[in-house]
Amino acid sequence: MSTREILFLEAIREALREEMRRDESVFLMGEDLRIWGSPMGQLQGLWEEFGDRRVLDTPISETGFVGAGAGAAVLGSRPVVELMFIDFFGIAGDQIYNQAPKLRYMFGGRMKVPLVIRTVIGAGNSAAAHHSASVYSIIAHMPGWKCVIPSTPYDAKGLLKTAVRDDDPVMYCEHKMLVNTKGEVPEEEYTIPFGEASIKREGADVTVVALGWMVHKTLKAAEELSKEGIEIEVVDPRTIVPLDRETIINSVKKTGRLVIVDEDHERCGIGSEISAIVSEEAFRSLSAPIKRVTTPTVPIPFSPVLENAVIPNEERIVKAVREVASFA
Amino acid sequence: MSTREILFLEAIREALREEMRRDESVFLMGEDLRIWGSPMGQLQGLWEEFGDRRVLDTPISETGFVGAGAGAAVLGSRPVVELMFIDFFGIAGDQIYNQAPKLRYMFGGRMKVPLVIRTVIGAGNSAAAHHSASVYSIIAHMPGWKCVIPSTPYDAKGLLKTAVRDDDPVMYCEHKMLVNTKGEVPEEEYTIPFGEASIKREGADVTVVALGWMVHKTLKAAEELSKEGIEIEVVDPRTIVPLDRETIINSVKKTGRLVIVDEDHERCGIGSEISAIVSEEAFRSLSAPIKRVTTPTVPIPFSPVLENAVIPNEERIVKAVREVASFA
Amino acid sequence: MEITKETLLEMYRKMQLIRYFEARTKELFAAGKVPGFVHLYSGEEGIAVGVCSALRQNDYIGSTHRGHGHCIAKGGDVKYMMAELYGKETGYCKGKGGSMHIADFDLGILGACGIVGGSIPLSTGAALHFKYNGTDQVAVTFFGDGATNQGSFHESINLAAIWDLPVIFVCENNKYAESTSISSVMKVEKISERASGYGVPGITVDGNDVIAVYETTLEVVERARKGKGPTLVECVTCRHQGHYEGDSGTYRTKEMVEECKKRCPIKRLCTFLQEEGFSSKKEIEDIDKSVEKEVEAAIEFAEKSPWPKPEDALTDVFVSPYY
Amino acid sequence: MEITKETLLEMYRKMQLIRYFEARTKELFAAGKVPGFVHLYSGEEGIAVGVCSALRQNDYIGSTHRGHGHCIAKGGDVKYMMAELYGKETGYCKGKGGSMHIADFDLGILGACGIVGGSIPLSTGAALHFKYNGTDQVAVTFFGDGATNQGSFHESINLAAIWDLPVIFVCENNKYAESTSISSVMKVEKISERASGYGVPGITVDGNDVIAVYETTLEVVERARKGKGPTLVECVTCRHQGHYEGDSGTYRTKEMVEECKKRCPIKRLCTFLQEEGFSSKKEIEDIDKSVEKEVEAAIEFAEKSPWPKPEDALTDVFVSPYY
Ligand SMILES: Cc1ncc(C[n+]2csc(CCOP(=O)(O)OP(=O)(O)O)c2C)c(N)n1
Ligand SMILES: Cc1ncc(C[n+]2csc(CCOP(=O)(O)OP(=O)(O)O)c2C)c(N)n1
Ligand SMILES: [Mg+2]
Ligand SMILES: [Mg+2]
Repeated sequence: MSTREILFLEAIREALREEMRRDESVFLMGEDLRIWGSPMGQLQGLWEEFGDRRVLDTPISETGFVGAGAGAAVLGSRPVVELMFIDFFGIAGDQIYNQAPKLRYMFGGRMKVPLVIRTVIGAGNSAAAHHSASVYSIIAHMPGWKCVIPSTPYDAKGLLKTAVRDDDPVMYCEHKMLVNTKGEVPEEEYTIPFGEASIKREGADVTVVALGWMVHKTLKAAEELSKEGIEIEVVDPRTIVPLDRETIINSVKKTGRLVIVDEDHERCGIGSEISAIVSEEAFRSLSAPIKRVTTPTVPIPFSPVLENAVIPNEERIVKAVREVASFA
Repeated sequence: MSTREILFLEAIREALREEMRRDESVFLMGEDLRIWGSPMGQLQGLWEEFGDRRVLDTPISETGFVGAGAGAAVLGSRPVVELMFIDFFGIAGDQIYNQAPKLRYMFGGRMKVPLVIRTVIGAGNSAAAHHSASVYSIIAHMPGWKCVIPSTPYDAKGLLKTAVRDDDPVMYCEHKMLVNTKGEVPEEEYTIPFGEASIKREGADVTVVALGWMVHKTLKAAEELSKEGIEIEVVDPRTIVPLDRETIINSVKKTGRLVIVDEDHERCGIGSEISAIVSEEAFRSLSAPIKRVTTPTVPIPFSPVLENAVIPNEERIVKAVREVASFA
Repeated sequence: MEITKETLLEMYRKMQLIRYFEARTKELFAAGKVPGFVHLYSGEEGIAVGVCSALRQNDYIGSTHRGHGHCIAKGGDVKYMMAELYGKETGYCKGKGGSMHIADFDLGILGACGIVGGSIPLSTGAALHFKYNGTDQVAVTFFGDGATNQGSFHESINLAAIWDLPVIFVCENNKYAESTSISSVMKVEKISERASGYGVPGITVDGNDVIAVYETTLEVVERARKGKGPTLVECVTCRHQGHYEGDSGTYRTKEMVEECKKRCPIKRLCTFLQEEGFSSKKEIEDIDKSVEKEVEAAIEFAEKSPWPKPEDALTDVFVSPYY
Repeated sequence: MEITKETLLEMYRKMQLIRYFEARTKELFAAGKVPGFVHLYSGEEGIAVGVCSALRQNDYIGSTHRGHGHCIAKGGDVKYMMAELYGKETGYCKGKGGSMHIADFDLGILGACGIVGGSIPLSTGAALHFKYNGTDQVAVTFFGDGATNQGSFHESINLAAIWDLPVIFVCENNKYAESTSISSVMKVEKISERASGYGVPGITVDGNDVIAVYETTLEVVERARKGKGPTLVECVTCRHQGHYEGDSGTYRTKEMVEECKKRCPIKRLCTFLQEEGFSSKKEIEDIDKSVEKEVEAAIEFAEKSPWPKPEDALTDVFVSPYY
């Protein structure tokens, strides 16, 4: 396979372009998609190629257009709807909680809802309390959503193509600090199945499960830890629903120790869930307490100093791993 | 203290009546509060006593009136707003997620938001996928909410009075299967502080943390288990934010075993959170895996047969406790 | 527009089918056979039947918590409906939905909805799908007077307006939302006045006059099929009983309910049919009997149907297996 | 209504203060001193200043993502504002809020808001509080043209209407929501037309004419204080730069932006002041200088202020301690 380096946002754009060329029923809908190509430029060029019919600019009516996306999906369209930031989920809250993901179940499996919502997550640029959240754990708590959190351009492209082809509602989360990072992506077409974790680094001492931006912070921490003689295994679940329990548990069986690094708030977060699963299913393998390195359950503050204080960083990761590694 | 038996819903009504008499700034707002006294009759008689000014009937505009409640609270009122079912949180999603609970923080502590939302939770009467949820874990995941889940008329009254006096946003959850149950309540005034669990039964073998309706199911299971020689300690946290970690951990230190019984969905639920906390903080004390008995992450089905299959029941509680108790 | 005898009799039959279905449902609820929340459509039949008679089978409707009437009017089979109300495996939704969640895709029934205003965006999306694919299908979204105070109504009708979507917004104005009188929650006289804020035509029609509803719908549907966009149609009506089973209904006087029953859309059509010589008393009685039979057979079907299997509670969350 | 020289000059001063504050903020953002998202108010000063000049100090305003102008117009101190934009401890919100979240309770500034339409219900609630307590205070909620397509607008104005709440809905119609032209997202000509759907008066005024805005506001505020309920006031305006710092603004031609700048509310008042003999060039230049000085002092204050302490990130979640 020939590869080249492209930006994360180019990977997203490529995935959508390929899927839109392949399948007429795929269309894009959201705010400022045409001229802006969405605020961070992920979609630039798609309007030019696919025109007004397949790239819809909406009013600021998230309930209206998320619901319309679900309705169109039920009829057989494959809308990819942009929710500008995951912080806005509440604006379309009922469509996101009670409608899109429950329709199939409530109606006894009589319909499917192949809706993708693309949204931006994450802190890191002082966007403050209304534009910095990573509350995908709320989505994961709602029955009926699949949820994707890619950490590299390669994963971003392969998983987005899978999302578009999936017959269930998918929440696809793009981290704002990753959108302009680069990575290798094959020239050839590929998809990545949901529910398969990716081991971003192998190691025998401590398993660290990390998501999105946190994968990169963890990989940096790994270098530092390696110098101290601690080799961590970095497991990136890539999708939190479905979650690849097996890979996580197998890694913990090997290392006996687990740290979870997650940017979402700690309380009732996916970090808690992974901890609970592992302590249920791999209790005998654990030789130390499971540690979570997460964002405390506070609104994301604006000032860089404060934002830095709440979002997990290398220092906190290193500290947690050390504690777990030295627990006896 | 002289006590008498009253209904859970009478306890709620008494709490509100006392607080409204005590403090002019307390008022009620929601759908169908006046003539119906809210759908299950919790508020009957209050309109008659306090009149139109202090009991407001709203249009079906949850975003509007929840937000208005928050706005009035910021100015110094103490609104007690009814969200008819917690399933409706998404209709007012942005006000519930981004506004009411974040205002104080975003504005650097310059304001307080003494808002109470009363809502109904729980399955048990075939109300189906839009009227049966217990998604308080989503509320707990949102920074800024306190969250109360009373299981008895005594707790309901004392905690509601505390909620009304509290200076922070409080989500107060009334379980539909408990609203018409009876219990002892003192004649005299009392309040119950947030963050203090109540031990509903003492036992040395297994700690069972249970919430709301599940407390009662667990107490029934306890009788059966007791016959088998397993004595469980039933810990009812009563508030999930703040959570009384200490009581839970102390109990686990004593028993070495933990089962969590929660009606909310399993994935990223408060059950996961309690599990994660205990495995972080009481790892050495655990002599068995922590088990969760929860509702799977599916919409609540209508048919009694199916509803029964997903909501935790005595049988599942007994089974989980047995497994944990016999783990060696 | 000429309305045929056949159409008129079919409208009568459907209205009676709804009325009788609801009457029996009321009894079955009281008898503990039908669990959950039940909102009856009795008294409002003129709307569902008038509207749906103007639609094609491949047009779609979105419905509400008070959805039995919509479902029957669009051709829903009372057998599968009743089985669903019982929570049986043979129900439209295999017992997963119940009264507030019934759909039949093959008949263009997008589904009822327990959330007030919750299905309006979904129906609007169906219309978007039609426009996207260049078909001439239309979608109808039914909702109550109370629902027009929801943001979802506002956002959806505006979306439909700017994109000229083929969707008809049918407001069933029965003057109450639960115990709440419309006059206490909005200041406009007519809900159709809200249309102008979106640049959409608004029409008010007597919802108890099934022929008027039918003719109005034909017109606005025609307009929508031609790509000329949505219309807000307010149908004024009233309900014959409480908001849901269990509601004592004290917010309306007995006189109000009686006056309401006098305006019954079924009686009205029945009189019209006979006075205008469309049909004989006998023909009408035959329909009434056939309708009773159909509902009784549906009840028997529901009674005899098996319960779902507990393990089915975990299917249908996803198309792919449950996680 | 007679408008005094003092009022006029104060309006001029506030508009200039906003303009200069924004000009410097633009530079400081480009220089990396001000992080986050920054939406400038330049060009729209006539609205905030016209409206707030008609208010008392104990009246309240709710604001938007484009909130600097509202804050200054209501009397906000540019020192604490600039420190907040820097993320310093001395800022209005101790650095927790930033550009999109500034409030000053003592001055009746309920706070900016990063969510389009998000603060409309909150301001409506402030008005509810005033009515509940029988005061004659009023609340003003500012929002953009784009925000009127949010459900929160619809629900709030209806609530205010039925309860006759003392709240003024001020729509700042700058014809764009980010890159989206208003004509593509609503079919009505004037946003004020939406008022009739709620039984509320709707007025359209030239937002670049600060005197017209002021006089209109005086009237509708008077109405609100008397318990006669809300008004929707649409102020037509335009912005001098992109949606936010970083927006290339390609959706508007150069000519459009130039034409917009010609309609500058500050120039307009300045000309009026001199032509009508209210003030001399000198007086005006003095104001300009004082304004520059004030902003430069604010920048110095911000520069010299300390950063917040990392551990403060966990305070202010609750009144009671953090859990
Ligand atoms: C968002 C939401 N709020 C409240 C309810 C509770 N509720 C169920 S039906 C109803 C009244 C609906 O009134 P209307 O829209 O006029 O329909 P009608 O019942 O009169 O047919 C209410 C408030 C709900 N189901 N959903
Ligand atoms: C609910 C919501 N949707 C989208 C956004 C992103 N956004 C920020 S400002 C804006 C445009 C707002 O337009 P308008 O209301 O006209 O105000 P203006 O910026 O023109 O002053 C958008 C879409 C947001 N902040 N909140
Ligand atoms: Mg109604
Ligand atoms: Mg605008």
